[in-house]
Amino acid sequence: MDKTLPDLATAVAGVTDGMTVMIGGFGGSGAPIELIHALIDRFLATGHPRDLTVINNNAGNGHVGLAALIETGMVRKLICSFPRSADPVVFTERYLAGQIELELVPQGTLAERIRAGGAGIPAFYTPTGYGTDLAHGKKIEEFDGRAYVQERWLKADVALVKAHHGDRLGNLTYRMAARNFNPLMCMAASTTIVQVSRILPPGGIDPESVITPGIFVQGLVLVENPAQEEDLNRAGARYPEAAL
Amino acid sequence: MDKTLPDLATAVAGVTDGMTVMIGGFGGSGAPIELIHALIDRFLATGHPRDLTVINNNAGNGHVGLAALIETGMVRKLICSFPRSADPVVFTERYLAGQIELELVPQGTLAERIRAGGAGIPAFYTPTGYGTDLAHGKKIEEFDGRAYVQERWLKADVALVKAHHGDRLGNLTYRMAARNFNPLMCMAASTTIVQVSRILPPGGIDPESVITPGIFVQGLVLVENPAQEEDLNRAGARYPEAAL
Amino acid sequence: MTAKLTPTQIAWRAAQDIADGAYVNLGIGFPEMVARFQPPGRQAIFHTENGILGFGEAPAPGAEDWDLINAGKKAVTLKPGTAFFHHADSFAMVRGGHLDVAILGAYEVAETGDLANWSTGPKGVPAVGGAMDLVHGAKRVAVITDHVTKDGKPKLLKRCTLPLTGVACVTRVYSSLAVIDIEDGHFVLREKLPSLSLSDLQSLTGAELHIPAPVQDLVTPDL
Amino acid sequence: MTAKLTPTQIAWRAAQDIADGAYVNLGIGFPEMVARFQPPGRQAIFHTENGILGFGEAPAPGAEDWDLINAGKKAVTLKPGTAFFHHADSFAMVRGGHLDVAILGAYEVAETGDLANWSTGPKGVPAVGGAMDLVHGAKRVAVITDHVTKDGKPKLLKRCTLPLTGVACVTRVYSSLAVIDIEDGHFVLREKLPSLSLSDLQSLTGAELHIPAPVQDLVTPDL
Repeated sequence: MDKTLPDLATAVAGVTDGMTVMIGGFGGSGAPIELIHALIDRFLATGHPRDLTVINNNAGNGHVGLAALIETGMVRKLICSFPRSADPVVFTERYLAGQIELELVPQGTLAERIRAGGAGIPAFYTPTGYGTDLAHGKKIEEFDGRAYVQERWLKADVALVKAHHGDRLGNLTYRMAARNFNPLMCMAASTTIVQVSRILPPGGIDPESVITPGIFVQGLVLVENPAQEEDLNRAGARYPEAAL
Repeated sequence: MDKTLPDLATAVAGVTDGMTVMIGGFGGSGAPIELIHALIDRFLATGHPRDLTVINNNAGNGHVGLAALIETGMVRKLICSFPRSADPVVFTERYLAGQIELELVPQGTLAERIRAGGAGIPAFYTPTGYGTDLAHGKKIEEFDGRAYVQERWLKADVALVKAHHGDRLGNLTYRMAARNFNPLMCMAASTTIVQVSRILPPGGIDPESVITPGIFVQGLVLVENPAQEEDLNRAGARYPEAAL
Repeated sequence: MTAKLTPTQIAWRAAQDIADGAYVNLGIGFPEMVARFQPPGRQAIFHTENGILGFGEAPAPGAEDWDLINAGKKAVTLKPGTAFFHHADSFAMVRGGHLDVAILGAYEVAETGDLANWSTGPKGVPAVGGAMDLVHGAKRVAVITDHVTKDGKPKLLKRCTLPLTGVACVTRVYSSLAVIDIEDGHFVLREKLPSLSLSDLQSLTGAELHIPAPVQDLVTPDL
Repeated sequence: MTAKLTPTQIAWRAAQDIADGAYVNLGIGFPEMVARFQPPGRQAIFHTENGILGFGEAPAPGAEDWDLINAGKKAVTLKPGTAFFHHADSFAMVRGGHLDVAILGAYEVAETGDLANWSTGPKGVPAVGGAMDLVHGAKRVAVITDHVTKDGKPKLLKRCTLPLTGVACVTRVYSSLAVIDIEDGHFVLREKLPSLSLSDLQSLTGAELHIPAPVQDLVTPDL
């Protein structure tokens, strides 16, 4: 078995109109910039995929990565916890103009809903959000005298994930806090596509150090020197560059 | 900060009558034999703790470890998924004589209930057990046309855990499949006591390789060459030896 | 007495349906035998509830490491690409639908797909393990079993009489006499031993066998 | 204009109540400053929602690693004993009651312990982050805040007027004028600036201050 894919274009070829796409990362750390840009390339060449629902903690920063994906108009709805950043102008303008839908979810609830999707737990109860606007319309149940909010799982058609090393069976490691939502999203999508900076033979990762076991991964693509969103934004980058 | 405890007797000193105690391990792998035996020593010397509710996947094997704990009569109730083993005579006799209570829980539900206890999730829904005797009396709810069983979190007063290496802040690694329930139980107990075969200074464990972060651990005790239940049972061991 | 497949032959037959690269959980005991018969050129990846993916065969006697065991508490070995994880992650794999197939033993299977394989009734000590999770998690749940009980009574029934493991979960039965799919609440016969007549097979089966297509011969090596 | 503590001085005061070995989450922005003022001999362990426990101070400019950031997306550093984990484990620490204290900013705090700190109303883009989880998870939830708004209006109220972050969750407020506990639905004054009269403090506070014990002087270094 070898889950390696030949290139980024192949890696994102399965994303089609109307899909729900989880995109890993917390701000720029762990964001699969190259996979996102490959998706933009396809849209610019073919007009697809569009009408995407994107799940990410944030709403992008500057004009690269997730912000660029939103800027192209490919995203119909965003599910996130914190759509602010140093430079959130792309999302903010579209949101205030009513051009993009937002589902705001507390960060821990977002993480747990994604894990629940991956773990076959259709719903769970959390104290988070009880008595606030974000629990509006949600089922409330009391346990041991305390009120909790019922939350549903989140699943996706595709997850685009950034890991550090991967073996050909799809076992993954991450780099420091770039781990964040990535291992959860691997579990919660029908198809998980991962960019890694190194592809190893099976046995190349210590079995004790595997963070995402290969069962959660469908495809791996090599991006040896991934760009970091913060560096791109500090350099004033835009994607695609032609838009400059 | 240094969470190291001086000896096994000190490590189990906080377990008192009527407590709920999670004990890690799956069969013999990951079972904290020395901590269990220290608890037995205290009971034999003082008559306490007794009336314990023990949570473990199994019900012990032979006459050491969990089986020995049951054999002393310290355990009032067992919550487990699989109270059978090569030599389950200790539990079986007491159970059939009505001397110990059993709550049988499907293994994945047991794991998830413990994780829920650690993660502040008071209840969740699972497809597991729906339509079976083990869902009897439990709340059923339908999501997306499928029926699920509501399950409650499990928490404990104390968790007795076996890890491999620990640093003085309580960060832990495990050894192969001895991981099993141990990291979950660390999360779900008010006080988590861990036996490790090596205690390292902070920084002695790669931050990427920490399986249980120290926040979940209250005390560490060194057991350099831990006994393995299978080896003890093959040798026909009993605890305490005086019972021979 | 009717000719029938040995347990080893049933395991062999079940193994033929496992695709290359499939993620597979084998129930403890008899189903573990399926791992021995992977067809040449195919390699399944085996999952065990206690937190290993991609483990290898049993070690030589005396070479066991009792921290490296399967759900049946038998020693296994490492293979390149093995991964360890805790029990909640392990059952996320199970419950979350990530396993391609689970192959389990059975006391009884109903034409509804209901399975009874954990309790023979109120006497004795009940034990369930991971079976109830597996039957609602894996994409495909198959059973391997003798076609009848030791007393010669059918194990394939209209409705189970023993406590259920799961409702409407089994999709294929590999028995000592036949391969039978469960579709829309019916047993659908796919293969039978060539020496066995349809009416004899029906008489050993506790619910109607549907035969919408030609029945193939169930042929296995001598094992 | 009334004398008041600077934000740095408020952060210093809040830091004095953090025990040695405490697990602490500091809200993004102003609360992050609390980490600078750990009393000598005490060492707290800081948690950040994005999956780090036990991180160190900010790196020198130019030495940032953007995979090693805190919840405010500012670069941090490793310390001996740091651990990484994913977001679900991170919020298990939060929601599961494993943090000793969370120190957050506030738009408004009510005498009921209700907190509003995520939304100033329907205009603009709403953003919540981890605040709603933190207020229901940490064993102790404290707020650091100016005592009044920029317009001089009380931020400590009978009831919050802005969208809530959490209900009955705050137990102590470190303000620019006072240290106030929330007990049984009341503001209980513990410390105030020595230069400030009780009646002046009450006039700047939107709900009654209870004073069951001697009020200590709120004294900080010049920071």
